[in-house]
Amino acid sequence: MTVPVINWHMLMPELVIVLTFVIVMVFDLFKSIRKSILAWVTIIGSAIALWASVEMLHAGVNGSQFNGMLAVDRFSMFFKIIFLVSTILVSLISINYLDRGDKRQGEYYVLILLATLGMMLMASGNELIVVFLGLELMSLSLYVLAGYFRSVQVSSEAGMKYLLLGAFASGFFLYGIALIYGGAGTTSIPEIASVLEDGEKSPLMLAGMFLLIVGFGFKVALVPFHQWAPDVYEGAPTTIAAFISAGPKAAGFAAFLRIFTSALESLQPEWIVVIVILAALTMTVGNVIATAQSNIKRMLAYSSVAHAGYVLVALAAANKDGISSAMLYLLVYCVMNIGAFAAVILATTEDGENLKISDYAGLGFRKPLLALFLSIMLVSLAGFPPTAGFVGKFYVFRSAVDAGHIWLVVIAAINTAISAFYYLRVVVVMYMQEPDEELEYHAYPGLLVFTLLLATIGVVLIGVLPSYFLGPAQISTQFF
Amino acid sequence: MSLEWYLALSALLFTVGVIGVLIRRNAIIIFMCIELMLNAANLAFVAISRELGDPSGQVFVFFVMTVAAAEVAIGLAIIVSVFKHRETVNVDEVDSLKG
Amino acid sequence: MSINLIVLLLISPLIGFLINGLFGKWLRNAEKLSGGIACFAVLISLICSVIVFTHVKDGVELNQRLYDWIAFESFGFSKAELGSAESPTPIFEWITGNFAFNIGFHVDSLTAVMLLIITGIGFLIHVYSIGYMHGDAGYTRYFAYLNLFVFAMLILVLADNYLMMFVGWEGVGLCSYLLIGFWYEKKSATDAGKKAFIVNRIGDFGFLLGMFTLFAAFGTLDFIPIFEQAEFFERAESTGSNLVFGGNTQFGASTLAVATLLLFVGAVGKSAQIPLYVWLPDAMEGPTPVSALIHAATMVTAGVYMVARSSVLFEIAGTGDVVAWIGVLTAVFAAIMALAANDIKRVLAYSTVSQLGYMFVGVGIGAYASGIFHLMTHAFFKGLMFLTAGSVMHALSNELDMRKMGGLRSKLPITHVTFLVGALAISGFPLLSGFWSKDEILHSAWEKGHPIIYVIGLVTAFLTAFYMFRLIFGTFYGKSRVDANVHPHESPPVMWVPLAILAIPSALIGLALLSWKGHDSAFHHFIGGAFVHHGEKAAHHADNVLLFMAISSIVGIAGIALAWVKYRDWTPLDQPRSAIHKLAAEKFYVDEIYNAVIVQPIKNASQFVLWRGVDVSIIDGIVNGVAFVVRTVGGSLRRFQTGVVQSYIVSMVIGIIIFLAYYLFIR
Amino acid sequence: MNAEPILFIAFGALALIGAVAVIGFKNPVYSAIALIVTFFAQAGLFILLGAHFVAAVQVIVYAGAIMVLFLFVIMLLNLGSVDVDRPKAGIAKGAAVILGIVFALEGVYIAVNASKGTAVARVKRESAVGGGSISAMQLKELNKIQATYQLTRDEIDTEYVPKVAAADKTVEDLTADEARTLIQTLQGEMGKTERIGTVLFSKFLLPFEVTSLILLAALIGVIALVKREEPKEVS
Repeated sequence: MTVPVINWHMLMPELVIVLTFVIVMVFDLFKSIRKSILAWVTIIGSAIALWASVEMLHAGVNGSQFNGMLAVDRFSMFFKIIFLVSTILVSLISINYLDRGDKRQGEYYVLILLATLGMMLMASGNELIVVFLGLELMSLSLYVLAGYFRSVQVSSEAGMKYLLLGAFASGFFLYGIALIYGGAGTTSIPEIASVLEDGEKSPLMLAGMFLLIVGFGFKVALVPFHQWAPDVYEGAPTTIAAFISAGPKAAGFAAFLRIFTSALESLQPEWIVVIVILAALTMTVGNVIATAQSNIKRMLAYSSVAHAGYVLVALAAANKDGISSAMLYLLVYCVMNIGAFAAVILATTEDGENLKISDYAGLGFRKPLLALFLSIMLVSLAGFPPTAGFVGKFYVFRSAVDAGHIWLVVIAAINTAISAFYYLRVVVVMYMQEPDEELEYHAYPGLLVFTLLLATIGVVLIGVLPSYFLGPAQISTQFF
Repeated sequence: MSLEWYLALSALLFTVGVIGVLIRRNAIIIFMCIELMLNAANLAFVAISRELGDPSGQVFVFFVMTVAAAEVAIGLAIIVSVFKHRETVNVDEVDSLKG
Repeated sequence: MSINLIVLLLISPLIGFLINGLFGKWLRNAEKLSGGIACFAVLISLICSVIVFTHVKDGVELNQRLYDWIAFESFGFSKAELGSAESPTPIFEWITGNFAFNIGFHVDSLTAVMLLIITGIGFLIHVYSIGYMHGDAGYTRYFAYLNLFVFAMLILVLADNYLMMFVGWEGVGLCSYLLIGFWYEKKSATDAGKKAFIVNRIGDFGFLLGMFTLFAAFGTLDFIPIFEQAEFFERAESTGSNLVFGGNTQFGASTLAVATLLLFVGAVGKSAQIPLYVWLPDAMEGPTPVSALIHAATMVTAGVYMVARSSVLFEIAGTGDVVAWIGVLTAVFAAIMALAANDIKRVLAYSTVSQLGYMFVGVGIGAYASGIFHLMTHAFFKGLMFLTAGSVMHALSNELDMRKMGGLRSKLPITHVTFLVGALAISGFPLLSGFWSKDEILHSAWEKGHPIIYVIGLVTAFLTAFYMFRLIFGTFYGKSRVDANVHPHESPPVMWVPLAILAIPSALIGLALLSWKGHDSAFHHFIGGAFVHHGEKAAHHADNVLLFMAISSIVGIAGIALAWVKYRDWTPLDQPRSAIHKLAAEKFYVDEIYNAVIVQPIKNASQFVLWRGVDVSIIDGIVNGVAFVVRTVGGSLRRFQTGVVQSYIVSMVIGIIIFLAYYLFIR
Repeated sequence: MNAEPILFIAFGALALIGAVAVIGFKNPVYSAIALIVTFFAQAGLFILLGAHFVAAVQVIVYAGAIMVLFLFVIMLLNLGSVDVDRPKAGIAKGAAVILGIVFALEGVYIAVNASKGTAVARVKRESAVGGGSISAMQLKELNKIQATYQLTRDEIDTEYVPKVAAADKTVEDLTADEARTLIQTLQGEMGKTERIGTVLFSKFLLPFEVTSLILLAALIGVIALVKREEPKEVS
């Protein structure tokens, strides 16, 4: 065991992100530089990292770094693409969302970049402790970002709730790692896999495995570990709510997928039971409570809980098809959910954000473009063709049916029907109801429209050309 | 002393931490209890590490301490900013987000 | 012919739609720009269509899959894994179980003709609209919809499978409703849009069921594999063996009959045939260029196109007769109603329904080339007449009632001449386009052994000439009955130039059908390729050509003459004179009958039986009940979200304890 | 006589008592002090386990830095003097304790079964090999240790082999029993700062770097939360 030889090329995306936040920090020192420049530095840096990830995905990298601590493979590259896309989109919508006079924007963007770096480590981590550290890096940044509007009461509250619950959940996660360490004698994912091949099932191992589910379940908001999500989404700045719902969720699933389908593969009969139960619970509870919401951010929060359930359905399939459809679904979900939140930001008026669903009445005629964007995103979230949401669900359900989880798919289909009810309710309100009071809307901020346009193109493109996106995901699962 | 004893002690310490989180309302004390849980995990790491003759467990403890320190710094800052709004750190009074 | 050409052809109107749809707000101040973009987009498509046409003329066809939308084979399971033990080994190469919903293009001569009609007439109507819609508040919205319509229609005709065709089918329907209800502040417009929507749903449902049947039978929705399998079936039928195709259904002629009839239900809805024609006359609430483009030239002919495209299936199933009979009955029925209508756009609408009936006769009896040719000529002259009607409306401040017109000949000379060309063409005046196409259909009907259809068709032709010239005389001749406040004026060049351009093919395009002594006409020669798989068993009927032509000519001219006698100097009556007239004027009370027979009973039944009995207790209990229960459950589950961190921790801990206990003690 | 059981019970009891005291005291300051006691007791347990470096860090970081921060914030918010934390209602408390007991049972069950089919059990089996000369398994283990701590074979031969056998022997000449003692000796030293340092900067270089980022995130996060200038907010 020598000091590792580092192949810097293979760490390109991470290095670019590190460099970017250093530049942001340096720029932040100069008072003369406009704060929006920081956002653009973030976006450009993330775009370069995205380009590097895409190139590496194309080139088919497959190796590891730091004595096998970091897997540099297609699987991680696909997830890095998801994270970077969400980082770029969130930075874009943040420019208009953050007040021009806000002096703390440097910290805001640095924390977003650090969170992104944490996610990348989670996706690449080939060692439980690296996954844990990546998760903590991501979470710590997000706790602060959730409470970023410190002068707003609910924002601080969201930060505190997220922090207390998150720290509590990481306690369990850490204990789970300890138990697995004891059970397998190692924390390296490939080594665990080989140790487990001939090992009997010890209580230590099973308990450790379940505590990992708890830790990931908290991060991706599975019932019953989901209750932080609605409160945090509602209280946090809307941009951050969008961010939390996209990147970190995908990151949680990235590590979840890698550990459970690779390291704990031989324990599959043990974990699949719990995954199926959690998937059914998560979809149902998320969708049912979402129908009763009147605040659009809360509704999207519960819907995001439900969507985690759909991804879990793919995980329950526990085969390559399942993994690749989960990956595609997360990409789709990231784009459409950030789009939905961006539309919510676009509906801001002089009085602040209008978060009640009833505030959206009549928007179809008053702000047709906004209503159109929001409708596309909601229709995609509900999973109608030819949007991305449909193909995402289609492949997920397909893989679960192939794996024999017919009942789970039936529950998922019923849930999709329930979800259509509350997504379309917003559309109906926008196009078919008269507003109670006239709201003074701002002119459209160009960047928000641009972001929404990007998201719409993404949603339609994936919906129409899914194989271009599913293909890489399928190749990425080859190593499992 | 065999590993079982240490693990049992660690489990008990962890449980005390969980109970503390459940019954105390002062956010700062809840936070201390979470630290207690992390420490219990540390104890398990070191005990297992000795049993396996593998130094990784001890290194993990080092990392966990770093994380704990960072978490405490951020956590206390957030609790202070909540306190500024409400003049309280009682978690059952911080409940405006619900439903 | 490269696929890129097709993609460009297809995508160009979409881009136009996106520009106008997304940036309409900024374009609204630059009206010309918005209209120009839309026209330019269609112009590009038109140029591409012409290139495609020349390629097809040289015998190049294209059937290319652009890409698979949802491909099952890429998903890594094969038929062997899926199929159960008893599923027989498939006999066809197509049927490997690896099917895909794909996006692909099928371009042959039929497609090429449709492309030319859509983009050519579409382009002229776009140009015309610049003048017609000038100053309208929804100017950019209008052009966005129009471009979207062209895009959807192109998808419909370019599709190489039924699913993609259905996408286009629904797309044109959507645009149609949007444009019928374009002036949504007018209640009658939104009502008409709703009516079109509901009636078309019935047809679309049939189409969907037809697709399912085809899929069950053949295991694919792609045209070529389906047609080849069907032909294979036909050849093998004589051996009496039970064939099993990709869809693992025991396949028989009845399956195909059911499938084709269901598809035809879709065509009946879209192409406004009996009994689903009721939406089309009301659809005239939309802007007039829309009526010309969608409700005369293109969309309503989609049903005819679909039947022609599926000709192999209809032939094998032997369901063509149904198509022909529905067509001819619609033709005469609609013509009678056109006799009594006073609203010029309504007359044209009924005339469209009637002419669509002719086309169905053509494709029903197996004279595909004639049917499609009539589709083409009709697109030209009916599009022309709608546009001239728009021009009249434009001149008379949106007056549509011809009882308040008359004597407009001198005020609107260009409009008059172009309208006259169109009317002569549709009336079957010798050597004009309608004469050729209609005569060809009637002649084929006689030749193929449908004398009754021939006679009814002839009667319809007479009626057509009559009501058309009633329209001409009532509008342009006689004394002016125009309101004193209205000062008619000729339309601007941007409107009349397209009219003039359209008038030329309307008059002359029939010559393409000119054939002599057993030689195929140019058109037959060209389009025959599309039906070569099966179909048209050499439709050159050398016998008695001149006799049939003479009969047609006489009938048409007789109709014109009768109109001359009756309406040369027309003084409209307030009340219809005869019972039959009244019946026709009231549209045979079909709307009322539908209302009384279908709508009211359903209403009554729902009121008294369903609502009191079933609805409140059962349907409500299911539909609303489920929604109610879900919301109530959701509402009560919300209570667990107390907002207090510790309650969240409690539920987490309970969850952890239960699952841990499962792992530790139960397993 | 082996002092470990006695010390284990002493430190373990102290840690538990301290932990219970944390949740028992009403005054947050007392709770914090009780937590410090627990941390010290744990440091003692770490020493028992041979983790000297970790024990030192435990005292410095936890008892020193982290707890001071806690106390500082308690003082800052002036929570020490007033009893802001009224006890919860009896039922809630009882339910929490019952949940805790069930959870503790599960935890103890896991601990009791710690050697069932786990890596720990395997290590015990392997080290139980006795008699004969050094086994292949032991050689492999020695090689692994050598690599982990970046020792050379010479260093082992000259420094460690004499401690367990005749001075002129090399690793290959050892008997199985001697080899076992050698391995145990080497493993017993893993808590030394030098050994930990070696592992930290070779095998765990990446996580070590990541901890620096975590601390940076904490630093920036705290700055973002407490920075002076009060900006105008959007919502």
